Amino acid sequence: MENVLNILFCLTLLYLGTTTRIMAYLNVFVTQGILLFVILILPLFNKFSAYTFILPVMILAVKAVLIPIFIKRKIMLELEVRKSIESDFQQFNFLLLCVFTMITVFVSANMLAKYTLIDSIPFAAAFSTIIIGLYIIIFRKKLIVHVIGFLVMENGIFLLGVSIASEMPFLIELISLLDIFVAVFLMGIAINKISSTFAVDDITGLDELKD
Amino acid sequence: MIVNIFFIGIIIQMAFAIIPLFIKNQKTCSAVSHFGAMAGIIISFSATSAMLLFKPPALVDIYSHAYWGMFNFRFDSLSLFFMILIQLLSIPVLIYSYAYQKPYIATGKSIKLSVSSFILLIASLQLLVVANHAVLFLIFWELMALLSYLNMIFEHEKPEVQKGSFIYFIATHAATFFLFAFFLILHSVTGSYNFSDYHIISDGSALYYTLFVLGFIGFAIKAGFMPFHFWLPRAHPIAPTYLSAYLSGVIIKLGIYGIFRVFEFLNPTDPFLGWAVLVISMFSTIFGVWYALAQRDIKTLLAYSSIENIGIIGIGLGVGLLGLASANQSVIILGFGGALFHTFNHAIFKTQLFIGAGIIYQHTHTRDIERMGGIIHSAKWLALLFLVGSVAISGIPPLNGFVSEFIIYNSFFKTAGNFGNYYPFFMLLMTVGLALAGGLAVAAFTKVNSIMFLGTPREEQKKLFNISKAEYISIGIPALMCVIIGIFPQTVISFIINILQGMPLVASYGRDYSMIARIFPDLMPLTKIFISLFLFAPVIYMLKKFICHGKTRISKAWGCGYQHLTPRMQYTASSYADELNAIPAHILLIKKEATVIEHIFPAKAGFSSSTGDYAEDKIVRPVYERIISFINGVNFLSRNDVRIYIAFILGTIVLYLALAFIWKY
Amino acid sequence: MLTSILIYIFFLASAPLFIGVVNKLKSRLTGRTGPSLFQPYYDLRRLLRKETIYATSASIISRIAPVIGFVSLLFAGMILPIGFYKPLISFDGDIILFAYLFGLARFFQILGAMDIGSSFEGMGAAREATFAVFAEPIYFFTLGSLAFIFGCTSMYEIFHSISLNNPAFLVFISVASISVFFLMITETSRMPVDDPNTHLELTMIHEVMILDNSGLDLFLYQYTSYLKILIYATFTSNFFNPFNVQNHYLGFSIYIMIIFILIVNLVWIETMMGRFKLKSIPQYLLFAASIGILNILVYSFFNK
Amino acid sequence: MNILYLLSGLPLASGALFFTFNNLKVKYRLSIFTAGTHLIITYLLFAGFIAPPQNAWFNFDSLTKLFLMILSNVFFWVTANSYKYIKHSPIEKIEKSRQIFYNMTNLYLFANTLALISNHLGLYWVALESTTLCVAPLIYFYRDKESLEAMWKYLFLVSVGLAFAFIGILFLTLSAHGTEFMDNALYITVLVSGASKLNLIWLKAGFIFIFVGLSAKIGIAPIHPGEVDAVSNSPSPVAALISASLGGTALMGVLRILQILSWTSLLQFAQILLIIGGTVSLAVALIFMFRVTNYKRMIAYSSVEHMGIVLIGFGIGGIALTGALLHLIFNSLNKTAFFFMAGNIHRNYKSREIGRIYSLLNNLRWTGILFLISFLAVIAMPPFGLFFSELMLLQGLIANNQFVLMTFIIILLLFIFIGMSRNVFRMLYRTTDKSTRTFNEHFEFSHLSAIVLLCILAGLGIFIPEPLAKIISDVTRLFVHGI
Repeated sequence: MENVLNILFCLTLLYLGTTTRIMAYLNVFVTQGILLFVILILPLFNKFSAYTFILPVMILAVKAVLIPIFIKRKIMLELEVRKSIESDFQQFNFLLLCVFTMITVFVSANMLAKYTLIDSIPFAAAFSTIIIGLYIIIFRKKLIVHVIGFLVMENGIFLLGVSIASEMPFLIELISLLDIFVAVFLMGIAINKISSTFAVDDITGLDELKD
Repeated sequence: MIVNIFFIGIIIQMAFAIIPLFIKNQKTCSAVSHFGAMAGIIISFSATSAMLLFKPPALVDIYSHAYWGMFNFRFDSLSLFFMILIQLLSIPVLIYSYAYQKPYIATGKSIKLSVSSFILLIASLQLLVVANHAVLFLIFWELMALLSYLNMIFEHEKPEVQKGSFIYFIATHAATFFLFAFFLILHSVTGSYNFSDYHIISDGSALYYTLFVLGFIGFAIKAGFMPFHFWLPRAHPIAPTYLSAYLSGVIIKLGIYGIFRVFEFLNPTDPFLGWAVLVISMFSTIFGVWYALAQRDIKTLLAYSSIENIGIIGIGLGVGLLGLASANQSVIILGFGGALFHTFNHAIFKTQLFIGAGIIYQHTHTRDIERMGGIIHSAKWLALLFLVGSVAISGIPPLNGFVSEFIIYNSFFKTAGNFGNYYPFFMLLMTVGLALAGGLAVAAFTKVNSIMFLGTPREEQKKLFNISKAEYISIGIPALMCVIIGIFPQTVISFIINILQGMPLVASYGRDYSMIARIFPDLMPLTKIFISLFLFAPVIYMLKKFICHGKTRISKAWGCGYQHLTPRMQYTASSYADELNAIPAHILLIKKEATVIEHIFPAKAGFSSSTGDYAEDKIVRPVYERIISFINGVNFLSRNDVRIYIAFILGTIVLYLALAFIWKY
Repeated sequence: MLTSILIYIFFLASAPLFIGVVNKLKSRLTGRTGPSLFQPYYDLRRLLRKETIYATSASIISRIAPVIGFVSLLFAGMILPIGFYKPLISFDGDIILFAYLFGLARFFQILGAMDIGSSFEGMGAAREATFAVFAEPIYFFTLGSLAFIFGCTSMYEIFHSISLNNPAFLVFISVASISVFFLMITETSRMPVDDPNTHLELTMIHEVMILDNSGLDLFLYQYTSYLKILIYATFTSNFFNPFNVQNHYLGFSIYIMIIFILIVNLVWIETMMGRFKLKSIPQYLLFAASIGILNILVYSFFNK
Repeated sequence: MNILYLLSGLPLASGALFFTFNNLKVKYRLSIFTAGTHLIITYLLFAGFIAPPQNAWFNFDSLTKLFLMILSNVFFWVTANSYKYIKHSPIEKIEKSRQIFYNMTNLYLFANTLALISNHLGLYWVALESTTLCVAPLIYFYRDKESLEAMWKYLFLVSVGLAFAFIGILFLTLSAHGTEFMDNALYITVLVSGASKLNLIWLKAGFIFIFVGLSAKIGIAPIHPGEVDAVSNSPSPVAALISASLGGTALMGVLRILQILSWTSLLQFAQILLIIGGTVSLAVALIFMFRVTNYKRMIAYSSVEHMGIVLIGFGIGGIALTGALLHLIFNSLNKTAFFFMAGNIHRNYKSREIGRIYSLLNNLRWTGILFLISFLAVIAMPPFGLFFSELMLLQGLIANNQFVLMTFIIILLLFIFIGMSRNVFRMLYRTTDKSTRTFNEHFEFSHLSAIVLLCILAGLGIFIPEPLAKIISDVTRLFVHGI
């Protein structure tokens, strides 16, 4: 069951590879949030307790509700960003790159699974999520897209944490979640400031600091 | 007990370096600090000389550092020698620096930094030569560089000052890195930081020669051996003159001190090393003085002549090494003794010459000797005192310069006589080389004296010469020393024999005073001859005065029929030196620009010539610029895009993972 | 000792005579009667009577320079063995002192010349300094090589350890004496290096340096130059000097003889040869020096 | 436990309290009080006068004490000097950021202390991330283009880096799989004690991820730019905080992992990575020393260089490790003084361009001389401490027969020195014809504190006091043993 969800996760990634619209990115992000929620919920069915519910709920709240709304309202609407992600890299090649990366990750995950005790599919899914999040940051120009890429990456990390059955006390997880939230919040404010001071919403404005 | 007195003296000096900073009035501040420091130096000097007489407790522990072990000082004879040198010369230099600061105070320039750092410099030098702990030594070594740099930027508004002090700073820092390597390797070999534990016996291993090269180069940069001298002619002209006097008189001598230490640690017994040192030194001697001859900036000229004299000292060192190589006592003693003696003498007359140059600079506001002339008419005694120094530095009797060169010549003869086979031939070449250098030195210093002092002023002087008492004292003391040592060298010789007795290099070959004394040539005849010279010449002079009394007349100089001789028509320094400089012109990098006079009614014509420095212009600078241009060529990092940085994270991780993958544990 | 002093006084007294003889012979060779042998003495006496004129730009230097030059040469002369007699000054390393006393004289003569500030003296002084730079190596190549070979650094001992048991010496000493002869010509600024009685200031070396001196100063300068040439002649003569002659009188007469031979050589050269170009003089000196190198090489290989 | 409350609670409380009112002066006084208390307690802990509390979540071993001391000292001096800098900042009309300044610094102190004393890697990570969040508004203090860009880059880069560090932590837990302590595998003490049982593959991976991820915050090449931008565009107190204390805090994470690795056979591998990172940082610092046109960036690159030296020291081990620890302390002292002086220059000349600064030594006597002296300290001139620590580093290199590496490092150091001194001397001496502005500077508190810091620096170099020596030997004992 979990594996199915993980595969779904990977599919969302491939969708990220194909689409060129920010709204789509946002939606994908929401989907991923929900997926995470489900993945976290699943093992709790047999041993149910309200205490352990907090974290999944929080994730759902933050990743699927708060942040998307924040981004939509605060950024998309306030400064009407053009709807397309500006890439300086052929979409097709990007997709190829993603696929290639996923393949490598899966293969190497299998190899690792031989030596160490990890279940490869969640691991691979999580890791490819992380890397593709990085790709989004590296190959896109819009700042808001960078933020989404960062969030995708964070999703990947959460997935990783789940997949390797982390013993991370959930208190820590909560605070880290908050941390990320605040970080994203700050980033959003920064983007606002940038687009108001530089009159652009992509990376081109930020080349003052150089030696 | 004596040691305590010494340290009290040092503390007094430091106190007078720091305390006057809180005096508001600069005049009193400078006076207090200078004379207080002088008092401190006199105290420590008396302590030092007392130690020289009754051999003191060798080691003085300060405190035990958590990581470097016991910091301690050792008063062995070599350090006492250089200590005496430092203290003896600090007195006139301090007097002069007091006189030097006066006009600047009048202009309201703040002099506190340079005064206090200069006095601290003197104090730290005295501690440097007794430091027995490698780290302590390095500390004071760097302090020396640092404090002299702080003095050098006294007139930091001038671009050439910025340039020269920069080169000095770089060179001295590079030298320090050599010494880092040297001492750390020594430590890893011997497992100790104390100089007294360093007794490497020469094995043919590469490490041994590495050590020798590291130590020698590290100290040779400071001493100014060619081709490591490039900082010297840049730093001296721009430093305030009291500092250039101190640099040339004392600080570069500490390079010699270091080289002595290197020999002491490594006990080199390979004649090849001796020959190498001899070749480098001879090279420095001849080309140092030849460069000096080519200069027209008085302080640069003196700087190059320092290189020459360092070369002469190095020749003595090389001969001593040859002696060590074949365990021949007399050669060792003559070589090292000659080196020490010339170190002493050069310190004296170079200080004097620099002070003289400084006095002239302050009155004429130029260092270019082509613009001077006829100074003897306005400042007779200054000219004569400067003349004494020039005669001494040219190694001409009856002054001290001659005596030390005399001993070095003797060391050649002794070497040739004791070793036979191919030695006489090479020693003859050495002798001839030294004679050549002597001739060139005569040419250079006749040039300096005649162009600066004699004839008539080439440009009207801006202000009259009114030389203060302090200035006369500061230049007079060394002049007097030159004459006295020249006539009675035995005093210094016995002092040096005392030093040699204590040096481990020599001591292993017998520490008997009279035996060592017998090795030195008998200098009594020289004393007699010089005394009679000094008596006889005035008699003749008086006789002449008496005979031509009333039969003298003043008249115009013979212009070969031309009636209107102007000062500009006088012979220039460049043309004086031209015939000699033409010989190694491509090494001196002499450039001449002239506009040829053509028609009957010629246009305005002009001529200009300049000299470079081979080591700097052809070796150091190109390499430096090559490296800098390489550094500036690397620009794959200077992309200012956050995405690139993130790509860097990914790339680094992948790289490390690959490394981890191939890593076998 | 006393004899040495007397000899030295005689030596000093006869210094002008040397030039007198040279000039006489020279004029004879060119078919003139020429001045009397004692003409130099008359010149000196004339100079004594003349008044001394100083240039306006002259300072104390040009007043003391002639004295110092004279005194230093006086002492330099004392080092020389004359004939077979022990010189007044003789100690280990006096050959170095000898060379450097000349240096002292030169130093002050140059200063005295530059003191006037006229460019003629300047030229002369510059040339003097230039040639002196090459003169000293020649001296050390010749006498120094001898010193290295015999292992003694006192002129008297050196010249008295010369013996003909080793035929290498013949080659050696004759060659050495040749380069010393060159040295003499240069140092005393005779033809072909310098022409003492030319009348163009631009081409002179020694004469132009004393252009502005007169009276007593000129007297001292002239006498110093006479002394100088005689000292060099004696120095050269010493190379051939005793050949193991143990008798003073014989030695002394040999000395006179050699001096006379030298004079003849000098005269012959001065009449036969033209003056060198100033530019070419350094090469000429280097040649003389290289003879010295050749010398020591020959010897050291001969010893092997 | 009360120490904990004082150490972490007081800054948190004051930081929170400051949001309630808007009186800068009062905030300043209160912050000084907080910082002072923090300093005193830290010192008492450091000198061993009071025993640290025992708690599974917190760890008061010698390493923590050392870093806590550094942090607390820097913070105290920064706070004490901050008022003048933010009151008379070169850019006006930034009342808002003035108001939040002390809130943020106190929260920063809280987060940083937490990060240092935490015994749980997750807690450490959280605290570190929150230091980033506290610092970000401080970087944006001047509210102009540059600071905005700097803040963005710092925030983004460091967040990504920390994300990687998080992955590394996860790998550590993974490496503890199958061991009896797998349920509480994130407690450093647990990991250290059970290090030999860990899975080496994941341990290695974990170290790589944590090292690279934290490099962004330490300022290790090639991921240094975020830190450099942040340091160079923030007001001097903040710059001092970031480059003198925050880098160390991030470094401590790496050291913790190194401590774990030192029980395994991976130590050598880790050390090689450290040496590579350090040397690359030196090279990068060298390249940029010749290129910078902005003196604050220059100082930032110099801290990149010094962090590189520290890493090399840890990589070499032995005496070099001691040298590295000392270097860390000395560097923090030195950089604080240096940034104060830079701040004075910025305030007087209203420019951060090296080209715009002329005849500093004449115009601002005190600042100029102290700037010169702290520069001399930075390039490791005696009697200042860095000289000794670099000497220790070189000695360690020679002790390990790393002659080639030593030569390379010496050349790099020499040319860094050349490049840096070129810029500094230009600022100090160069005179311009159009220097019409008149400066009149009096002796300020910042000069006094710079003098004090430099005196401590020199004193510590020449004479190492007993507690410090003890702590440092304890720290070195944490790392040397291994297999």
